[in-house]
Formats: sequence, structure tokens, C-alpha cells
Amino acid sequence: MAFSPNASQVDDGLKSELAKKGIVVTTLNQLYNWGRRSSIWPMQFGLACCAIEMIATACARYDIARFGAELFRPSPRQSDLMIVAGTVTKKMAPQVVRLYNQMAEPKYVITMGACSIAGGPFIDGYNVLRGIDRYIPIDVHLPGCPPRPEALLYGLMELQRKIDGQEIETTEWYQKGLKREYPIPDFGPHGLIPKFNPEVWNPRETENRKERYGEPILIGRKDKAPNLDLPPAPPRSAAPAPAAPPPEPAS
Amino acid sequence: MLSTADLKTKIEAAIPGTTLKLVRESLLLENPNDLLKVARFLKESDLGLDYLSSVTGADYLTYLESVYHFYSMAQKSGPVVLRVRTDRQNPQIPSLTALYRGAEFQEREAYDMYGIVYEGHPDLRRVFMWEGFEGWPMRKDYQQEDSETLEMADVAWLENQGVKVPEPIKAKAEELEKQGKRALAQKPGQPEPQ
Amino acid sequence: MIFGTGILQGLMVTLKNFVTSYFKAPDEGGIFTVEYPEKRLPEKERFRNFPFLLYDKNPENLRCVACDICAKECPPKCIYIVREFDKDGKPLKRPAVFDIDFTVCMNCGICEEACPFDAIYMDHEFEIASADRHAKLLYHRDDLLKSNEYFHKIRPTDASAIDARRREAEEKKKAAEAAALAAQKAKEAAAAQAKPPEPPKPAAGA
Amino acid sequence: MTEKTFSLHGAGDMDTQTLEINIGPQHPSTHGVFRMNVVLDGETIVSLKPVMGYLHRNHEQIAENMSYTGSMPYTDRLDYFNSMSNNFGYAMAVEKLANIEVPERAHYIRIIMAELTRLVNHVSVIGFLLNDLGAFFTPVLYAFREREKILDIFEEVAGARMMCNYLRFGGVKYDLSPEVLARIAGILKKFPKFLEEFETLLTKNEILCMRCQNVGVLPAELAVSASVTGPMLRASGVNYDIRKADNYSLYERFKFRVPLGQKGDVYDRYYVRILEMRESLKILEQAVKEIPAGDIMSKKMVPFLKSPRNFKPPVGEAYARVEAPKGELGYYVVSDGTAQPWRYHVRAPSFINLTILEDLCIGQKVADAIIILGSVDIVLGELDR
Repeated sequence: MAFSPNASQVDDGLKSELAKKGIVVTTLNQLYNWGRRSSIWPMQFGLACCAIEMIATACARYDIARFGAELFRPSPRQSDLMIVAGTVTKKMAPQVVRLYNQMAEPKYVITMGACSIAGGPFIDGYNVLRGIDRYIPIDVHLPGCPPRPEALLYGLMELQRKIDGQEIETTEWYQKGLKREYPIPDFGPHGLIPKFNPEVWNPRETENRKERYGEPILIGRKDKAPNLDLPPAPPRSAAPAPAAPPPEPAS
Repeated sequence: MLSTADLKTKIEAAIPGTTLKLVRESLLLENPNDLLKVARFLKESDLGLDYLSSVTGADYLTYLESVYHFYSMAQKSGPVVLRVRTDRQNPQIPSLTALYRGAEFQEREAYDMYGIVYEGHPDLRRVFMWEGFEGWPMRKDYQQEDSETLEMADVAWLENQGVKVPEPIKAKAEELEKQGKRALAQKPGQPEPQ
Repeated sequence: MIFGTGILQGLMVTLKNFVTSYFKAPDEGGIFTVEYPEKRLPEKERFRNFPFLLYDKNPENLRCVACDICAKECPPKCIYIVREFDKDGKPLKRPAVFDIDFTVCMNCGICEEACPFDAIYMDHEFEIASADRHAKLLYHRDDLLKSNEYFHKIRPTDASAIDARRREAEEKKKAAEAAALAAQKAKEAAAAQAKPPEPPKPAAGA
Repeated sequence: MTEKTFSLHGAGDMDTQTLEINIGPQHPSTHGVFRMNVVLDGETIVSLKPVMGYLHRNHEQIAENMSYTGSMPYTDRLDYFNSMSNNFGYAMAVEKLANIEVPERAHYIRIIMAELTRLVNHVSVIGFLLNDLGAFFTPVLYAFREREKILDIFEEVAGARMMCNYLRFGGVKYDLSPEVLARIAGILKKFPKFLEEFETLLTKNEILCMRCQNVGVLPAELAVSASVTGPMLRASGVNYDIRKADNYSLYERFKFRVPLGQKGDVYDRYYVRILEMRESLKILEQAVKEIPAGDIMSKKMVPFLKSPRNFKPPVGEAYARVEAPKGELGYYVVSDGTAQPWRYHVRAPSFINLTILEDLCIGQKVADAIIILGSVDIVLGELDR
């Protein structure tokens, strides 16, 4: 089946003129996208702190229902959007990938909060995955820790904008040979196997974090344990050691 | 509430054979095997320490330690801090779960993080990490993996799944394999672990 | 009590809330929704989201002196600073690179607290979202720069307090400089005065 | 399905086969990423094993590599409903360690904030409990409406809705302005009315009563031996509130009572929380009225606000605990005299209160296990750390 190219003569000005008279002119694409973007059903799936802000977004004050996205579905089969709201740990990552695989096309992913984007403040933990985009493709990254409910709405609007730009003819899920299921990582002896999926994510040529900070978790490595058996130091030094004065402003 | 020193003499008098040592505000039990006896005494004597608030593992490089904080709910007194030391290679401490149910998960946590084996624990498994995880992540010498470099196991897994691994990544993994090394997270310039 | 009265009472509550939502103010039980993007909640002055760098007057004149304190204090380590050098390799008091990784930042505000030069503050901007985390969410120096006027707009009380403090410090510094200069001059003058007679020291001791 | 056969109806009856099911980690009513391996005989639970660690994000390890103040924002993320209480416990532990005095006004501000978080927590947890019962979202909507009003105050005072990062060792970060105090007083005036309404909606509801009463009964002896704390312990009738037992901060100055349950079932746990909110309101009213003027930071600690890395407590150890809304939140900190703690441990109430989950659930139906879990009130950030 071939679609004829969109050669409509109706421009935006004429459209609004017609709309005033009660006639709506639209293209199939626009109708299709309008329908899809106005009824994004997110998955009811909270991981950590951001999930609470997600619930707050669904509640009275922010009311995600105004965007047609209030129907939080507990089952991946019924949802269009996965909001990865919270830290994805290595123990949880296989389940997240599995849920993504189980979602029906078209499917979108918003990573909400710093943790799900790149590990966030917990990036150096031994059990924290440095970003879920190592295993699945992400549509919108939404930084913040946690993002305000308004920011989540903004992210949703960003996704709607993305949906508006899609066309029936070229969308991935109507193409042949679509592969949108990604291998689910296994638990290994030291972490996940594999550490990332090179089909989706590759380490950057210059890995900023490693280059710049090394591994910050080792900064505090100490080779001398405190000896609590010794009696406490005399009361004079019971107070914290006198600090170096902070640098004087404006030198 | 008794002072720690009084408590020490009281326990030593009540349970012959135990030796306690004052460490700051806490009592160090010299022989870990006496732990159950001492805890029973704390719970059942007139001290009435019926509530085990916290069990903590800790790594002091030359030995591992398990710290117990006891309180009394009935008398609203406490805390009594008890600590037990064990060696790093074969860390074994009797479990208090039979006496205090509240120790169950906390001992599992200390086992998970430090590898302290609590003898007599009904269900000593890892609690936070998965089964099959190697190493004790909270010990000070734990080496984290480098999450940006693939190892040969990862490459083999990916190829088994039909994922094409880019050449440079694969070459790096093979190089590591040849040298018999793991991809570890290290600060640049830090000496390599033995 | 008849079975079911509890449920009926509960239903009355929901009905009452439904009806009053049409008449009352949001705080009294009326419609509580704030229709973001059209309407917004009033911004709280202290609200903090991501950090930004402050400059006075023009972007060349930024307050940051690349002292690296915020980068060291940052708990999750998301700030990266490289000092700028001039042609002769002499270090300048300004950053060549100032990167903040928004995918790691946790909005704690410790950089703002620790900065001794009033150069870094927390922004109110939260409408940041992007499909590319590497290119768009790693903010560089020029993306982070914002003017003092902007700071006054978002946090009037803090900004004026800080400006007042800075002015005072500046004046004090100037006064101190002037005083030092005057002292220097006086010293020189005194030295000049004292020089001609030149009291012979050994003589005084003898 | 297991091979093992099993009968609960006495010998000679029908032989039934047990069924193993897995609830979670992605399940709408496990309050996050919590998993239960349940063995069922029909609808009745024969065994239940909690599986944790899906949100284990290495809080302790990260804190041991961080300056003392640097861990403060991380404690916010432990129990993300009540960041202020978490800050409170941690600040107390370090103050004990370094022997820091806190000015009176700062104590009052801390207490005000801690009690406000208690309101936030209890009101949300009741909403979620009702969610689990099947009253989908209506109570949560009511609860979150009140929560938003309190969060507005947090945002105005501390700068963030959830992750306040407000307390500092030796005091608090910002002062409370008279306007904020007036707004808190305004909330206190309206909150009892909301509680009345909430109670009319729920407390006498027959369905709620039938679902909750005599479900998940926790006997007092077991509760004490299993180190259960917080509203859950008091619902079983044990009079133990750390605010009274330890008299930490300035709690002895305030008049309030400790509500106790009788049976220790889910309904008691629900009702103890409602009563606790009323007591919190009492504390808040007194605190807002009596708050003295003065410093908000100890003089000794003011320089360290600007340079947290220079704060080095002397070698020693300290354990401090507070009555967090979920139970006893304890922090165990060992200092080796450097800028980072040698050992940092959190005694998380959600984690330890779960010890007896299996005991509560055995013999109950699957649907009851969900509400028992809801009434235990867990938060995964704190459970797994």
C-alpha cells in the first residue's frame, strides 16, 4: 500500500478561516497524531522518589488528566508510555527492560529525574545503573532531582511535540523487520552482563566523568582504621578540629 | 540506668567466664561465643533490655565488627551498646535471631554487606544484592567494576544474543582477557590492587 | 446503627466536595488545579532547581574565579572547572571550562552555600527536557551564565542583601586600600622626615 | 507450581496443591519496587518471603565517601516522604559525635518541620492504604491536596518540595519568617477540619471496617521482640514513643499524648495514624505559639556552612534516633577524625518493621496481604537504602 504524498492546498490561514465557520480540515497524519498524543496512557510504575512527584502530578493540583494521560495502567500491555521515575538499580534493570519489551507499539519512554538518566547523585554506587538508556532507547530525558510536577507536564508536552512530528508512512512500528525488543541483561558476579547494549548506547569517546573525577567513590579510601579502644582525646579537642578559615571573598 | 562500667561488672559477675572490655561508651565482648549468653542475660535479667534496636556490621581493616544497640521498652532505658569482633578471613558470630526476631533482617544485611556469617541464623541469604553476587561491597577493599568497559563475558553474551559488538570495544575486551584482568573502576594513578 | 450509614456519610463528603468545588476558593475546597502551562503557581523565592553562574553587567565580567571550591564540595560531583590561562601561561581568575552535568546534579544547593564569591546560585528554571542527554544536558559555561538582573528578578530579597553585602565589602576594601595607601604615604613621609636627622642607633644604646 | 501437596482442611479432606506466585517488583500496590514470593493454598497464604534490594542505591557506601554535610541531601532521599525527619536524625547523630549545642530557636524550627512531615506522611499513607483496599485514588486525591499545602511551606522555607536539605549540624539553614509562621498557623487552623472530613469519609465506612478489622493482628510481645517501632508498635498497644522515651531535642516541653491501639490489626494502625496527626497538630500549635527569638545556628558551626569539607569530628562513635513517622530512625556514625565518616549506618524503620510481614500474612488471603503491607507503611528508598 502506498500513500499519496501530502499535497494539500489548505494552508494554516485557510484552515483557521474554515474552523471559524465550523469546518475542520485536517490531514490523516494530524488526526492520527492528535488521537495518539491526547491519550497517552502511562504505565503505573514507580521506582523511587520521582514516583511520588509522578503521583502528585496525577493528583488534583497538577492534574495530568488535562493532557489525556491520567489513565495509569498497571500492565505494560495496555500502556503507551513508560515513565522511568526513579533510580534504576542493577537489580531492577532487567525488569525494566522486560517491561519495555512487553509494551505494545507505539511505545515511548520518559526518564524522569537524574537517577534514571545517568544514575544521578547515586551514580557511583556499586548497585546503581548509570542510566537506563544503556539498554533501551529513550524519547525524553527530564532532569531534576526530583523534577517538579510541572516539569513532568513539560516533559509530557515535549513528548506530544515529538508525536506530532511523526508520520504514518515512516513510523518505525509499521515498517517491516522492526526490532524493538532488546535483550534482557543477566545478573553477573560483579554486576550486570552485559554492562550496556552497544546497539542502543555506546560509551562516549571522551568519557567525561571518568576522565574528570576518576572514580569519586574511591576518594575517601582510607588505609587507617580509627581506634575506638583508645580513650577519647582530652576535652579540649572534643570540639571539631579548628578549621582553616574559608577563603576570603573578593581577593 | 547503670553506667557502662557498672554494667560490665554486673554482667561479668552474672555470667562467669565472660570478659568484657570498655570501649568508649560500649562493651566489647572478648569471646564472640559468649554473645548469646550475654544477650539472654540482658534480655531476661532485671535490666529488661527487650528491644534490640540496631545491628550494624563494620569493617576496621584488620577485623570485622558487629555492633548491637539494646534498649528497654518496658523501662524506657538504654542504650546498652555491645560490640563483637571477628577476623576478616573467617568471620563468624552467633546469631541473635532466636532471641530477638528484630535481628533477622539486620543480620542478613550485615552478611550481605560485610560477609559476617551469623551462626544459627534461620535464613542467611543476601538481602539486597542478588544471589551469585561475588564479594562484600561495603568492605573497604571492595573493587567496583568499571561500567564503561566491556569484558569478554559481556561480549560473548551479546554475540550469543545476536547483537553486533563494535570492533574497538571487542578489541579492548580481548586485550583485557589476554592480560587476565578485570575491568575495575580505579582512580587514575592509583596503585593496582594485588 | 444501620449498616451502610458509614458509606452514605462518606459519599456525602464526596458530593459536598464536588458541589463546593464550583463555588469556593481553592484553599477552601474549591478547584485546586493550577492549569500549567497557561497558569503557574507563584514562584517561591528560595526554590532551587539547577545552578547558574552569575555575572555583573556583561558576560565577560563573571564573578567566578575558578577556585574549584564548589566542584570539591558538590556531593555527587557534577561540577567540572578548568582555570583559564593567558598566553604566557599565567593563571587567570576565571574559568575556561565550567561544566555542570544536569543528569547528575541533585539540586541540593551546597555549591551555592559554599561559594565564597557569590558566583553560583540556584535557578528557578525547570522547563528543561531533551532527547539527547550528552549534548543538551551537559551545560557549559556559556549556557550557565545569567545576569545579576535576572538574579534580582527571581530572588529579590537575597539578591539585594547580597549586593548590599558586596558593596559594603568593596567599600571596606577600598577604604582599607585607601587607609593602607595613606599609611604607606604617612610612613614614607615619616621616614622621609625621620631620615635627615638619622638618630645614631649605637649612640642611643650606649 | 510445586510438587508438594498440602492440606489446610484437616486430614481426609480434599487434597490441595500449593501455588507459588510472585507479587512485584512492578506491582501497583507494593509501594515501589518490593517483591513478595507468596505460596498459596487456594486463596490462603501459606508462606510469604519478601525480596528486597530493588532500590538498593548504596546510600551507606556513598556517605562513607562524602563530607558529613554532603550526606545531608542524600538522607532526604531515604524516606522521600519525610526528608525533614531524616535530616533531623542525621543532624542529631553528628551533633552527638562532635558535641555541638543547638540553639533553642533551631530546636523549635526542627520540631515544627518534623511534625509537619508527620502530617504529610500519615495523610499520604492512609491515602495509599485506601488505594490498596480498592478505593482507587479518591482518598489519595484528598490526601495529596493537603500534602501540597504543606509542601508549599517546605518550598518557601527550604527551597524544595520534597528534598528539603534544610537542617545543618548545629541548627537549620534558613530562619522562619513571621509570614511563614502565620501560614503554618493558618494550615493548623484548617487541618482539623480536613481530618474530620477525612474521618467521615473513611473511619466508619463499613467496607473499610470489614476489610481492616481483625486482619494482620500483631501481638504486642512479637512486636517488641521483632523490634517493630512507630505507629505499628503503638497500634499493638505498646506505649513506646521515642519522643517521650528519649526526650530528645525539646520534646519534653510540649504536651501531647501517645495514642495506642488495642488489637494491633490493620484498622488500629490506620486509626493510630489519624490520632497521631491530631497530637502532632497539638505540638505544632504549641511550637508555633512559643517559638523564641534567637539564633538558628550554633556559633561554632557557622564557619562550616561555607566549607563543609573542613568539618572533622573527633574520633568516636554516636548513635542517635528519632521518632520518624514510620518508626525509629537511627543513625550510627563512626568518625575517624577525617572529613568523611568511617562507618555510616542507617537503622531504617521500614526495613525492620517488615521482619514480621510473614507472621502477619500467614493464614490471610492474598488481598489482605496487600493491605497488611500497606498498613506497615514502607518506603522503598529507606527499606533498601
